[in-house]
This record gives sequence, C-alpha cells and structure tokens, in this order.
Amino acid sequence: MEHTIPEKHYLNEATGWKSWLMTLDHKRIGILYMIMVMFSFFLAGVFALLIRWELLSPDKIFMGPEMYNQAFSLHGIIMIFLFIIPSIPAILGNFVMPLMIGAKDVAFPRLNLASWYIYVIGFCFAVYALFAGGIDTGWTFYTPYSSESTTAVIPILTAAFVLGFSSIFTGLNFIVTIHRLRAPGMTWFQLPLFVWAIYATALIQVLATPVLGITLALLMLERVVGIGIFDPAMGGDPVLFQHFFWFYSHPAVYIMILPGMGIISELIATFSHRRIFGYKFIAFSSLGIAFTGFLVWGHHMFVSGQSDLAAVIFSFLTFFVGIPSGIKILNWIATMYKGSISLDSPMLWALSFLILFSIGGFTGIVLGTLSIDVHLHDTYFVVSHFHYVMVGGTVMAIFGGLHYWWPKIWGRMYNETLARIAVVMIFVGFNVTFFVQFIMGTQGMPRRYATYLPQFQGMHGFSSIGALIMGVGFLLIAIYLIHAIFRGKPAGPNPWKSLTMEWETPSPPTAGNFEGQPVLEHGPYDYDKVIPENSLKPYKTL
Amino acid sequence: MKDDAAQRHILPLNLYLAVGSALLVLTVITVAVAQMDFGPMNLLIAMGIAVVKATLVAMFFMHLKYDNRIYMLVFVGSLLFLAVFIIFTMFDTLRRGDIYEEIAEPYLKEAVIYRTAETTTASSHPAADSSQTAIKTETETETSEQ
Amino acid sequence: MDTARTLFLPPQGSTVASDVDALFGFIFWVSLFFFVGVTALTVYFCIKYKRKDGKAETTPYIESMALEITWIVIPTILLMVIFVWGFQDFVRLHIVPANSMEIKVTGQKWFWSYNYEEGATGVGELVVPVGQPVKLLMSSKDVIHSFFVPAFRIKMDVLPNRYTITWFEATMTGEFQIYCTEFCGKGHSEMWGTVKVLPQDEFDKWLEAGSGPDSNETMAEYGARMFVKNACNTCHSIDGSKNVGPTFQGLFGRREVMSDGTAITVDENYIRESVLNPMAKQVAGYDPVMPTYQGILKDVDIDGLIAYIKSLEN
Amino acid sequence: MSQTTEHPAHLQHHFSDVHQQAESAKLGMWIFLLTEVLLFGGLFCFYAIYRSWNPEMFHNAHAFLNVWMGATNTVVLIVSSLTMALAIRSMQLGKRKLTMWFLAGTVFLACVFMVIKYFEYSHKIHLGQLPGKWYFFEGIAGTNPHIFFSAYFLMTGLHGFHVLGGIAVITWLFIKTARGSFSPEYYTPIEMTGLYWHLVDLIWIFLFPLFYLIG
Repeated sequence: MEHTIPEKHYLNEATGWKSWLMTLDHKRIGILYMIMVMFSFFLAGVFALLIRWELLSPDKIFMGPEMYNQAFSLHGIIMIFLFIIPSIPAILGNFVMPLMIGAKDVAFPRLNLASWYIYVIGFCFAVYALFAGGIDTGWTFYTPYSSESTTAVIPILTAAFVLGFSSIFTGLNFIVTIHRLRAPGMTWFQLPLFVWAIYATALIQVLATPVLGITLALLMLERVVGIGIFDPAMGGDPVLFQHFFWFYSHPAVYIMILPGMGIISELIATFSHRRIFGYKFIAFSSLGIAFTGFLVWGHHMFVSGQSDLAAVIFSFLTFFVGIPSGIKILNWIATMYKGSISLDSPMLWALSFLILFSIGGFTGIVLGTLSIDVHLHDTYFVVSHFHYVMVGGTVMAIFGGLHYWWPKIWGRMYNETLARIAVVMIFVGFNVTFFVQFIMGTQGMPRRYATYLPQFQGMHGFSSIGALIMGVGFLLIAIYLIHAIFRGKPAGPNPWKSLTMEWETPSPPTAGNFEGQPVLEHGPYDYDKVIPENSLKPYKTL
Repeated sequence: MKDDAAQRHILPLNLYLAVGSALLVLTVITVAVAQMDFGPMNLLIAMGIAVVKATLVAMFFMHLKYDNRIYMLVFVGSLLFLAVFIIFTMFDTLRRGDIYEEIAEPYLKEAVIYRTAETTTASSHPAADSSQTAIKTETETETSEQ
Repeated sequence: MDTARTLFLPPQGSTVASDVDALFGFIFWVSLFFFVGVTALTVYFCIKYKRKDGKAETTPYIESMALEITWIVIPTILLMVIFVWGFQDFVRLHIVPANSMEIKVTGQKWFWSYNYEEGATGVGELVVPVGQPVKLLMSSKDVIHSFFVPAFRIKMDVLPNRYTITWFEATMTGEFQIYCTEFCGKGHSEMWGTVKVLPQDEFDKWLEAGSGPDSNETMAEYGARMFVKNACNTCHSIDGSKNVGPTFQGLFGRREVMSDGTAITVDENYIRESVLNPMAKQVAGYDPVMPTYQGILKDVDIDGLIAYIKSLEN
Repeated sequence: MSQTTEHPAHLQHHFSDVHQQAESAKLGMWIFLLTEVLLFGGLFCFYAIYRSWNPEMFHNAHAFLNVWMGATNTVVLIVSSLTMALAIRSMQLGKRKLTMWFLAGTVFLACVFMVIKYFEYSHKIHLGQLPGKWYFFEGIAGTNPHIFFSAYFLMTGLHGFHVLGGIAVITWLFIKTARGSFSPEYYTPIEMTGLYWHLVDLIWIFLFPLFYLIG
C-alpha cells in the first residue's frame, strides 16, 4: 500500500524561522531540542575520539596531559549535562508523550519553550567555557581541585547550573501533564510504559536537580568569594562536597537510564506484537528505581574517607537498585515468549540494549560490593561499567526510539538496510571499545590517565579501533536519517502496527495532535484484542 | 470533578485570624523559652514549635487541609527526601574515624596540614568531637579476635 | 574459578587479595551464568517466534505471579549473599592489625613520600618487609589523591584535611605498582610509585643504611638516581623539552628570567634554594607548583642532584 | 493562545475546562515549591553538619545575632502571610478593592522585613562578622566561626532574594488586580503567588530558631 504525506501537518502548518523559535507546539520544541542535543552528542563524540586517539600510545601523540585532561572533562560534561540528561525526555518525551496520552500539548507550553531557551543559554556558557580556557576538573568538579584549577570553572559551573533549571522545568511540566492531561479513559494502568518511565524520570528531575543547583552555587561562591565550606584550609570539608554532588548525580544516572528503559518496553511490545508481560511490575519498578536511586549515592565514595557505617548502608541499599532493573529485563524477555517477533532495526537496537545493559548491570553488582570496589574504584572497570549502562543502555535506547518514531516525526521512512548495518556496527564497535576496558580496569589501569604503563598499550589500541568503528557507525546513522527526512518513502500513520495512541494520528501529526478530545478505546498493549493496521482510523472523541 | 465550589473553598475570616494569632503567640513562646536552658532539649523544643507553626501555615494558609491530597503528598514528599539527604549525609559526617579514631589521635593536634590559613584560627579535626559509637565496639571486638 | 582471576586480576601480593578475588570469582561466574541464560533465551525467542510472511499472529496473554516472585526472590537472596560477603572482607580491609608497623604517607602534586617511625624517609619507592602488616597513615598537602596498589587490592583516598588509613601485609617479595587514582591535575597520570617488598633482614639493612652514594658511584650517578627516586623526572625533562618545570638539560650556568622580571644565572646556590624553597625565585612562564623538599632531601642528596644537573650539558 | 467564543478568555486551548487548567497550575506550583524546599535543603544540610561538628562555636556565634530584630522580622512575615491569605479570600468573594489593600499590605510588610535585614546585615559587615575569608571579627570562641556566618549569610541571603522576588510578583499582582484582570472565577496567579509567599514564610519560621535561638 502506498502512503502519502498529509497536506497539513505540524511541520508545514506555519513557516519561517520565527514560527519555530516562538513555537509552543510540543512537537516542534522536541525537534528544537533534537537539533541542539544531537549537536552536543556530536561534539562530545569528537572529544571521545580525540581521547581514544591520544591513548593509542603511552607517549604523547598530539595532546599533552593538560590538553588530555581538558578533553576527558569536556567529553564527560557535554555528554552528561548537554546530551544524555536532556536526550530522551526532552526530545522523545516532548514529542511523543503528549501524543501517547491523548493530550493536545504539555500542561505549560510556554514553560516548555522556556526550558529550551534555558538549555540554549546553558549550551552557550559551555561553548564559551570551551574557548575561555576549557575545563580540567572532570565532570565531577571535586574540591579542592576545582576551587584551585586555573581553567574556566565558573563558566562551566554556570552552564551546568542553568541546564539544571531547564531539566527541572521539563520534569515539572511532564509530571503535571501526565497527572492532568490524560485522555478520558486513560487510567494510570492504561498508560504506555514509556510514559511511566518519563514520569519516574521527571520525579527525579524535580527532586534531585535543585540540590545540584545549590551545590554548584556553593562551589561558585567558594571560588569567587571564598566562603570556605568545602575548603580544607578554612575548616571546610571536601568530602561533604562529594555528598552534595552525588546526591544529585547518582539519581541523575536514573534520569539517564529510566526513559531508555521506557523506550525498550515500547519496542519489545510492538515488535513482539504481544501484550507486555508483567505490566505493573515494569511500571512500579520504574518508580522503585527512582526512589531507591536516592538512597545509594555513597557507593561512589567507598574509598573517599566517608565513615564505614555510611559505606555499609550505601552498599546494602545499592543491591536493591539492581533488583528492579533485573525485573524489567526478565519481563521483557518473557514478553517475547510466544510473540510474533519482527527484527526491524528498532528491535535490533532493543536487543542490543538487552545484552549490553545486562553486562552493565552485572558489573554494577561487582562495583556495589564493598571489598571489590576498593580495588576497582576509579579504574577503567568503572569507566567500562558506566559506558555499558549509558551507551549500551541509554544510547541504544535513544537510537532505538529515534528509529521507531522517525516515521512518526517526519512522516517518512529511512533505509532499513543501512539501518541494520549501522546497528551491527555500533554493537560490534561498542564491545570492541569497552570490553577490554573491564580487563584493563581489573588489572589496575586507573581512569583519567593521559599516559599509562606500556603493558596496557595493546588493550588501549584495541579499544581505540572500536571507537573508530562506532564513530563511523554514528556518521552513517546521521546520513541516512537526515536523508530520510527529505527523500524517504512516506511511512503511513502506523508503519510498525503498534497500539499506542500516537500511531492513531497521521504521520507527521497535525498541529493540534487530535481532532477534538480523543477517548481511549483500547489499552496500549491489547494485541490479543485489536489488530492494528497502517492506516488512519477515526477514533472516538468526547 | 467539576465542582467549582470545592476548588474555591472559602474559609471563614475568623479562622484566618485565629491561625494568625496562634502563630504570633507561638513566636512569643519560642523566644521566651529560648531564654531558659533545658540542655539538649533546647533544640528539640525550638524545632518542635517551628514544626507546629509550619504545620499551621501549610494546613490553613496553604489550604492543604482542604485541598486534594496529592498536594499534601508533594509537600510531604519534598520533606521526606530532604530528610534522606540530611540523615544519610550524617551517617558519614558523624561517624568518621569510627574504626581508627584512637590510632590517629596523636596526629589530630596538627590536623591542619593543608596550606596554613592566615585569617582563621586553627581548626580541629572535623570528626574529633564524634562520640564513641556502637560500630566501634563491634569492630574492636573483631580486632581483638585477630 | 582461576580462569577469571588470571584473565582479569593482577597477582595476589597481599593477605587480603585472595579473599577479594574469591568474591570476584563468585560474582563473575554467577553473572556469567545468568548472562548466558538471558542472551540464549533472547536469541532463541528471536529465532523461534520470528514473524513469518509479515503476518503478526497474536496469542492469548499469559500472566504468572509465581514467575515474577521467583525472579524477584532468587536474585535478592544472591545479592544479599554477595553483600554480606563483601561487607566482611571490607571490615577486614579496614581494621588494622595491632602489630602493624606504621608508615606516614604524604601525597602531593605529583609524588608520594614516606616517613618511617625509625626516621627514614623515601619518595616514590615504598620499601616494606614481607610478611609484616604495614599501616599507612596518609594525608595530602594539596588536593585529594588516592593511594592504589592493585596487587594488594587496596585503595584509599588521601585527603588534605585529615588522615586516612589503609593497611596491607605483603605475601611475596618484589616490586608492585602504586597509582594515584583520584584526579589531581596535570601530573596525575604519572603520580606513580612502587612498593618494594624485601625480606625482613634486607629491609632492616635498608632501614639502617644512611643515604649517600654507594662506594662505586660518582656524585653525578648518585644524583641521577635521586632524580628518578624523588620523582623530579615527573616535571623536569633532561632532553630539552618543556614540561611542568624547566628542563635540566644545559640548566647549569644558563641565564633564566624570573617571574618578577629579574634575570639570574643558575648556580649551586640557586638550585639548592629552588629545592628547599621553590617559591622564592621562579623561572618565568611556569606555574608555581613545585613542592618543597625541605625535610625530604638531605644535603648529600642535593649535592648529588647538583652534580647531576652539571653533567647534563646541551 | 487561541480562544474560542464559548471558552473564558483565560482558558488555554489545550485544556478541556477551567477546572483542569486551575488544577494543573496548582500542581505545577506545588512541584515548584518542592524544588524550592530541596534548594534550601542543601543549605539546611550544610548547616546541620557544621553545627553537629562545632556545636559550641555555633552557640557562641549566635549570641552576636540580634534576637529582637529576628523576632520582629518573624512577626512581620507572619502578618504578611496572613494578609496574603486574606487577599486571596477577598478575591474569592469578589472584593477587588479589599484585595488590593491586602496585597499592598503584604508588599509593605515585605519591605519592612528587608529594611530590618538591611540594618542587621550592615551591622555585621561593619563588625567583620562575614562569611569565609572575609571574616575578621575577633571575640567568638570556637573553631572556624566564619562558617557560622557563611551559613547565616547564605541562608538568610537566599531567603532574602526570595522575599525580593515575592515583592516584585505581588506588586505585579497589585497592578493586574487594579486593572481588573482577576475575578472570583479566575484568580489563579494570586493563589499561586500566595503559595509561594507562604513557603517563604515557612522557611523563615525555621531559619529564625536555627540562627537566633540556639539554646
């Protein structure tokens, strides 16, 4: 069946740059975010490749230690604050979530646009810092090093501070939207699991981010006026800074991974064509992770000199974060059982997620164990672990989500063959890059090293080759996805034959999302009751 | 759900005035009590009165008593997470050096080993005041076993 | 169990190492078991239930509370076992045996120095006897560092405002790598050292021996040894390249412009002053980061260094 | 914002009715207050930890704060909270003039609060009871008394900024009320500002005993 692009949709409804920069449409704001966030991803990716290039040899190739320290700090800061935290909520959450719950927009459209502008301001500060001396503290800003560093610490702290507000406002907006703007009939347990995940994420965003704000503000005051809270010379305590920092930054890890898990739930259900197994367990495990995530920050500090009592409590609670993640993985696999599985490219991303995130999870258990963490803390084992979670988890999920919703966002389909090649490249490249880092880490290779002992050169070289494969893979994705926007074949309203509400709108959707107020007619995963087709069907409205 | 009257719950003027007066009286009480010394109870009394005042403001001025329970949940939730933050951090700060405090004792006197500050008086070890604790005795027994 | 250890972990150089490795091995094999299971099931389902001819077939939905509870309870039990096991080893890692010998460890940008109770000092190379518990009492002079000996499975942050403690008992003689694992700036990745584990009698001899050149050594050769031992090479090159500090090649007799604009000729007194009071006169264009070696280097060491620098002509 | 004829002017197009819009605003406001609580929370945590480390220094240093000024400010803020609540009530009853009086009263009391704060601050700056490295006062026994003043200036300072913000917003409300933008059907902005203002009061209720009344 040939599909056509509808005549009027949100992309051409109004034209001109002003219609974009002043838009209040959540879909357009999602796209504005996509441009900025993906550019940040590219920028941080370049730093990653520079790092891997320099590490081909223990001797200096082109970066001395000072430049290297800047490269890894900028890689971390840009990846975390500018890419991975806003990525899924701000791009896909913005675009898809209101459609999924049958809403015309988010609760506060102006605040939504303001969040984007705040993000842009933060981005500008970060870019300014890049040219005003860079930053060499690592993304963790540990005192007293960060209060002494001669690099552009203040601009980068301002950037992170400002970006925090963007994150808070997005989270606030989503919570209210999910509470107040659900379509009639959409009870909490009829919500798609992606919405549950976005909800849990938003809770963390509003609860944890203010503490980051005050922490960074204190650090700035420490540098500018010398209030001495974290300064050992004035009776301050640097370990206290670590508590303040990780109270935000550990839950932030779940800001990064939870929405990814939400996407995977959608992908597994759609491409297995099957009702999701253990819906409530998956939904509540998201909330469980969000809550427990607040109680475990001290596991970043087992060797920091915190009290042994604290270390023991934090380690004990850490193991309880593992359980909800395990529940999710097993429920996803159970969903595939007796399904009708189609291995389209979004599903391949989801399968990569399952495997890589499992490795990330298992190595997390190793690190949560007190005695072993003493050995592995701040080594490449940690580096590899969180890349398995963040890249193997979140990045796989966001690209799975982009491939899944790309036809909905633009109305056009990308080249499936290239998409499959790309996912295989990323999967292979990723494992080549990071698996050896587990071995290096256990053997004692510390992280953030510009140079290293010759015994590690073989493994570092191997790792760098993998990074190159990944880099080419991401480039390939950029090419065919952008090509699809202009030249792709029209995809039709529901190319994957999914049952969630966003697929009942035309692709691309109209500016107001729905004609009238839609009413929920079937659950998001009722594959045993309803047979979805790739065509527009009139839905019931109020 | 569309019951506008419930949303616009108008409280009687006298209630507002009564709550306001109660807050003022409690302020006077807390200042008066602070002039007396109850030892370690001082902090508890002061905080207890503050909590009562805060509850009055939240319940009546902020209408929590009459509004949808979800707002109460949001507010209490924020306090809960704040409590987690403070208490868990204190698991560290109050219990530092549990295991080896005594061993380090001779060194505490010269604890400012960072660049010496000129403007401030010498600070003591942050954990120097921390009291003997349960875990300490526990670990000591283990030491003696070795 | 041993495959996991030899593939992943460094040699076991201390008494706690085998305990830590045993737990690592346990988690490794349990994880591997579950990981293989998860992957195999995923792949099997993908093949077995692959959609045929593009027709999506639906089957009635199954729900199983029993299954959910099983896969919640079993991992919880396993995780608790791991927690308790790790906790016990952690306590052992943190409680210093009563008969330990104590060494004061100081971390600063970017080297480690050691003070023994007997009065001996050392930089970079930590000399300890085998089979004797050693307690390290550690502090930092500037930012946070972290003392890490992979072969001993110990690591502890070194803080500027208080003492932290770790301990080990070496089980074999040899040299083991020390790393700094808390990011501390430019020289972080070369803030290395070694632990040199000696038999007790050799250690005693080492402790008693004073400093100064060996009988068959010239002063310049001795200085070269001090240059490496005291980690001068972290910041000063001998091949003319610019590092954190000025190169030593051709340094002696060179005219250098100071940061306050004056120029001086490098002579014995300037070198001596720069070692003991580095902030007094600094060469322009370098950050004031050189630490003082007052109390670490003896006169004979400085004499050796001067002789060594003299020998490094262009 | 598109408006259709059967909808009230203040109803935005993506809400189905006024009630949904008002409840959304209120939930949003409460979540904003939650972020405020945690923002201040960082400072409360900082206060709690340093006080637990240096109880005597905190006790000695607090003696240099003026209890009467603090108590006066507490009374001022409580009364302003009351006037704010009454302003909302008046608007619920449709008494526009009375609302304006109460709003004006709230702004006036907030200004009184800031004036008293100004006198307190300038006295401390004069004596050198300042945070961190600026501290030069002598005569407080105990270690690191500057930490107490770091906490004092940070917490009351952040609170003071919130009072200033409140003054600005309430003044804006006053103007809007004067122009007749609000009615018993639509007074959400006054209600939301009221919540904010009560939170500012509520935080002061804790700051006052923690700084001025250390036993």
